[in-house]
Amino acid sequence: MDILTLFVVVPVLTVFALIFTKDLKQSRVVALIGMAVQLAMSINLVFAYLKERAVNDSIMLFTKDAMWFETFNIHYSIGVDAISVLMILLTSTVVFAGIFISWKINDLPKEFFISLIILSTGVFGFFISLDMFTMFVFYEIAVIPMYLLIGIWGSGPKEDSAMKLTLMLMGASALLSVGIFGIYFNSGADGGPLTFNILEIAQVNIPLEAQKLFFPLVFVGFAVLGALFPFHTWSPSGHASAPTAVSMLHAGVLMKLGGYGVFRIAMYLLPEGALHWNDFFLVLAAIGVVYGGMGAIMQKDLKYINAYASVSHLGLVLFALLMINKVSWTGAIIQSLSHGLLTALFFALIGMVYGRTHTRDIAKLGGLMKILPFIGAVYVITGLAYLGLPGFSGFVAEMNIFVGAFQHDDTFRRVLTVLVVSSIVVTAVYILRMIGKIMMGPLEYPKGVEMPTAAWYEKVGLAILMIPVVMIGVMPFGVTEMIKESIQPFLERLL
Amino acid sequence: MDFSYTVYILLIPLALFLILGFGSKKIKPAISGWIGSLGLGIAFILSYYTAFQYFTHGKVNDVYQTFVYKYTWISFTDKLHIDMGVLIDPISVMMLVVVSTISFMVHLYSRGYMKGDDGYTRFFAFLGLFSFSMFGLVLATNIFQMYIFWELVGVSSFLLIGYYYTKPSAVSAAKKAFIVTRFADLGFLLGILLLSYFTGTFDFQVLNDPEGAIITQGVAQSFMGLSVITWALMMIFIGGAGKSAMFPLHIWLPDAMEGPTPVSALIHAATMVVAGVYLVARMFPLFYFSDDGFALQLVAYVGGFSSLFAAIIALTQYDIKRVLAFSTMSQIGYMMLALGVSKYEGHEGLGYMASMFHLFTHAMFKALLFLGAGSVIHAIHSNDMRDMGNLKKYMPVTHVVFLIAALSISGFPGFAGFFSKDEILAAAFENNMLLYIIGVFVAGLTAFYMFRLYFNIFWGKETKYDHTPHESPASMTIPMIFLAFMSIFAGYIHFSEYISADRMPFEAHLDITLAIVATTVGLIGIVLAYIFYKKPTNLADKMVAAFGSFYQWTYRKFYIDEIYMFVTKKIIFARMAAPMAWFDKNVVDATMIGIGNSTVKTSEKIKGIQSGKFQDYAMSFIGGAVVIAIIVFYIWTK
Amino acid sequence: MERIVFYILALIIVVFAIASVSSRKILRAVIYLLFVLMGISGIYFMVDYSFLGAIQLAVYGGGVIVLFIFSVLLVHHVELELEVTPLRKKLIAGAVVLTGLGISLWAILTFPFQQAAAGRTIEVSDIGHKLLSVDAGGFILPFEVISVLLFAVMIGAIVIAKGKKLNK
Amino acid sequence: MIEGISIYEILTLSTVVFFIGVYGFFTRENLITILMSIELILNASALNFVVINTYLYPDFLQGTVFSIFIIAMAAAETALAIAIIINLYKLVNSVEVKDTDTLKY
Repeated sequence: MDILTLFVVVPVLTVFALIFTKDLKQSRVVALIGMAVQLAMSINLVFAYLKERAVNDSIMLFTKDAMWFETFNIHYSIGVDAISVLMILLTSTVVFAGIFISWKINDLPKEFFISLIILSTGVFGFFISLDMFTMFVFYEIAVIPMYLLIGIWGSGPKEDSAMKLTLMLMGASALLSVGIFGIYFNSGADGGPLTFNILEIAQVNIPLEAQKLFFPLVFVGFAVLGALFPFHTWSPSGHASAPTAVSMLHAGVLMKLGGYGVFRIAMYLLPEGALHWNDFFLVLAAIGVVYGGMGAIMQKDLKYINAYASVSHLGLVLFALLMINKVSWTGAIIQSLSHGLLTALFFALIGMVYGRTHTRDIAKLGGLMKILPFIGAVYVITGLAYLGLPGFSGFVAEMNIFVGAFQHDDTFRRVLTVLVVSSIVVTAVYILRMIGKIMMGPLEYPKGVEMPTAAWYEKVGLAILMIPVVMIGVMPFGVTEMIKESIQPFLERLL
Repeated sequence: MDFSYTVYILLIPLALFLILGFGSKKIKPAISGWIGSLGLGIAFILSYYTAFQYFTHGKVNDVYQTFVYKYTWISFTDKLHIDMGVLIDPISVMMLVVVSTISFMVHLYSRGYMKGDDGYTRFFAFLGLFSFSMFGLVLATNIFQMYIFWELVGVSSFLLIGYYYTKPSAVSAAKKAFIVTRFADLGFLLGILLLSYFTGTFDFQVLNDPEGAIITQGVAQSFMGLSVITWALMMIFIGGAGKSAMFPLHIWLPDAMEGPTPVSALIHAATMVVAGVYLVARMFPLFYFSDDGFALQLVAYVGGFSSLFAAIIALTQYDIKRVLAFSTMSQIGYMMLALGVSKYEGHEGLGYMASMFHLFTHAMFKALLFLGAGSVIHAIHSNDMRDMGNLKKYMPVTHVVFLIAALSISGFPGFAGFFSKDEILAAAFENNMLLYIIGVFVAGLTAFYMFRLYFNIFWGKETKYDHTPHESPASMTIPMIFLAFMSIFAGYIHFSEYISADRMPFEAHLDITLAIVATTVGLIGIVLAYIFYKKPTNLADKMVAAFGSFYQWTYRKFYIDEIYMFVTKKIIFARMAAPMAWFDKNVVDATMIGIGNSTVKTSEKIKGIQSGKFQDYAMSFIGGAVVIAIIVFYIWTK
Repeated sequence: MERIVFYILALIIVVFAIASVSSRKILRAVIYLLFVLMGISGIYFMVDYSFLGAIQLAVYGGGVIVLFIFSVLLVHHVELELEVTPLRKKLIAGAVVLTGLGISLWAILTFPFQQAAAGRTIEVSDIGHKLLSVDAGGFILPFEVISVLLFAVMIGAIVIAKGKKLNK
Repeated sequence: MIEGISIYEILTLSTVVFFIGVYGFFTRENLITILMSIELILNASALNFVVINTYLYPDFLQGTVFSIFIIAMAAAETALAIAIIINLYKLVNSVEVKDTDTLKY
């Protein structure tokens, strides 16, 4: 078994093992073991990647190819570059932390962990695929368990939110599949066979008209998942209703599939289309950044605040990707990682607060730092990291994006950049408003609830997420160098 | 010379922060106070050692050299990269001395002041974080590193202002401070982006090299008649103005007094708030040479206006910390003014030297004033000067040191403030008469409000106290005594030998004429305050009545806060954010839901077609067949 | 002469067909249907297919119609009036049917049929030979299939109709 | 062959009967009457077989034979259908289409 396929096999085996578990205790241990293996493999993959990269300078490493469906030339084709490696690491970190956060899930624990792990299987598969069709299949695997996870284990108007989320993502998938088939049927433009393989298609000159036609489809198809304005509305309600671990995984990882797909498929395979549509989507992304922030200011539900904040921060990812230069792309990738970790942290913390107080209304909470010192401290740190404090990953990401975006000469991009930079103030406003209300000020929480301080598993879960945030923030050089090397071939297509 | 050990000045407070922060539950308060003070003591000694080394051996050919130790932290492009490191030159060494002195004194003082507080260890951890960030800011080798530490300083300020986090006013003050400075930092960041794009570097040495390409050749692009660099500098100055509480970004500073008093002394009097001055001084050559110092003019006028504005407000405030806060703002305006009127070479760079000189002396006496005020507050648990009176009887040490500081800030001859203020006025006199007059007037006002404060606290009629006020413990008085010593003798340092715009020592003389003018004005202020407030009289009330609505305006700080509240609450929140939220809910989301609902409705409508009646099916079938037949025949016969 | 007879027959067929599908009294409808079937058998006789005409009369007139009548009598009161079909449905059905009729007639009337000369009269024996012929073009297999089918139907009809009475 | 009558007229007649049957099939609400409409349709088609056989291919017998089969089938079908109808009547006490909607959405 090669090093990458294991990333799909291990979760599947974990799921099989979970089927035979009896109660919460057993299932969480099994899930934990499975995901611990996964995390260990991810860390190992980083080192293996670095080692291999030193001697091998092809775009993708550890490639493997097996015919899957001959008629349409669909392959199980896998391989990774630095970006996928980092995304895989992010995913396994978040899933691993998510299991700690769901330590006490009492409702159908076995089924919960099974769905969660199936979802993560899809994500892992997505990140290792080099074949658009396989990628799409994994994408769907990742999206569908979400419906069950929200619909069954959620809170509030869960069925509604689950339906909205699933339908909007399915709608996006429909666009996406049209786009992918569009690329597929144009992949023979230079006389070769039709293919789904990304690397092969990149060698083909797809006709300009086809590029112009299919780019928006593929872009929007992926960007809906990345909460592009105005297709972001599934995210607030979906996150608000989802159980904690699912919010973490969804905002932390699943939404990253959007940016990743845009980067890997839309912009790489349809470069001229990307340039043609660049201005339009750039404006949408920039609006999304400010708009998400403004939306977050007015929210009263903690999860809604975070969801709108995600709209803002992921808008930044798309914005950076559309800025098309090395620095901003590096920023986009780091922002994906950083936002993944930070938003997972936030959702975990909100889940802890909610689990104790049974409310997420900021008007009903106040001064919790006094009785929940650990959670309060981590909350404040996370908030500060979220608003781009140096020393945490968010700063590195944002500065890369801003400096990169500013490298363009034209006024249009400059103005948009200024607009987007101004979001740092907006972010500060809503983050401080939230922290100031719920963690500081006079103590206030619903009567009659127990407020135990953080349990060990909660602390571990938070620590797992916090460590990489600080690592990227303090020592960004390793990560940025890794990413820069890998985006070079992708960037060259667009210049 | 090797100054690479200065990096430890940076790392010790960081280590303190980490140790105390992670161990805040486990380390006993008494120990954490000692750990903090000890650490800062080492940094203090190292800083003085550095200063000694640098100013004795740092010259080559009579020019102070710059020493840089750095490594690349993030590289954006080949040219643009953020370095982390330390830069040793006269002003950074001077700032090291200032920051380490004040920080060390505040650490010592806090051991007494914070005794018995819940978050004692947390407090020292935050102080460590602040000291680390401030040292980092001072030692920054490039503008981006400065920005990074600039942000960290802002955050430590946020954490320390909000130290009493259960107090709503403290929380909102902390938020206000952070958001206002963040807004200013937005300007700073945009300035950095602009500057770095056109010059291709972040590095201070490259940017500031007076013989370098950036200054001699400039940048081709211009916007509205000014070169892009000037625009960038003005944006950067917005950042500086935000941190240094210049008008109109000063609104956070008075509120920031909600923090514990040692914090106000450290952050909001001596160190962080002068970061803006330091920033302009750091980039002085660029400010001076681009567009003939247009940006620098702006600095001068903003500084002059702020100093006047704040001095007027300070006259009417009753909260002793707020008086000191406005005084700080006024004095920083002074420093800005001095920088703004300065020129570059030799004696013409007097303003630059004066500004740094004043920064130095001001740090000492203003910190002392705050610590003194803290001592008073500690004794009687109130900030309001109307609750105080005749405290000289109970707190002799505090009284004396406070008097020294007040004399110093008022420019009484022989005290430190006298010398530095005189240099500023001399520099202004040579270059800009208007600013000189403002400066002199502000000097008078300063003397007046300082002694108003002094007489109200230590003289006047005795108020009834709940319990007899007592002198603060030695842990608090010793740092004050040290600072009092500095407040007197710091003025005798020959600053011009060490710090000058072009790095070459020059001779600065006391201008007797100007000194007499300034002193006279200062004395008038003191005498007036003496008449008004020494004994309880109704003169002050008469003055208030005479000024009428102007007094009200002043007392309400010219309603700047209200304007800000109006803009944020009524315009940004109510007119922008709320409609956006509404739009999101009722337009964007409603569209998406509408698509879903209309699908459901359509299917409700058309599900009757699938009626389950075979007759209907047959009818559709035949109907369809007929239609197809028509089409086929139509095509066929065509 | 024959033309007139044909037109009369045609008129009977069409009129009673319409009456049969629109009458509100079910027994009458069955009787109208009988007239239609008899008219069609008349046409068989006119084209000299006497055997077929006879079968038509025997099977339809004698068998099927009787079956209908029995079933009607079993499940209805004789005087029961059928429910009125909604006018809308009638109109739609009428429109579909008329369009279909129009297009079919147009197709038939414009198609140039090659009318052959008058052939020989078909004897019953011919039909018998053909039905039981095992040569090429013989119909022995369908014939047997039909007979099996009829047998099966007979059994099936008995089984189903016998059934179990559920509503006591 | 009928003197003076062309194939067109007979085909017209059968077509008309066919569509009357179709109309009845569409509009009738009673199972028995629907069955009767089907009889009309079947008869019309049987007539077509015969007529085309006679007018166009008088030397062959296929049309006739098919007509016989159609009649046989029709009889069988009627018998079976009526059996079902009667059974249904026992079950739901009605032979109206509207009452037999258990499988409708």
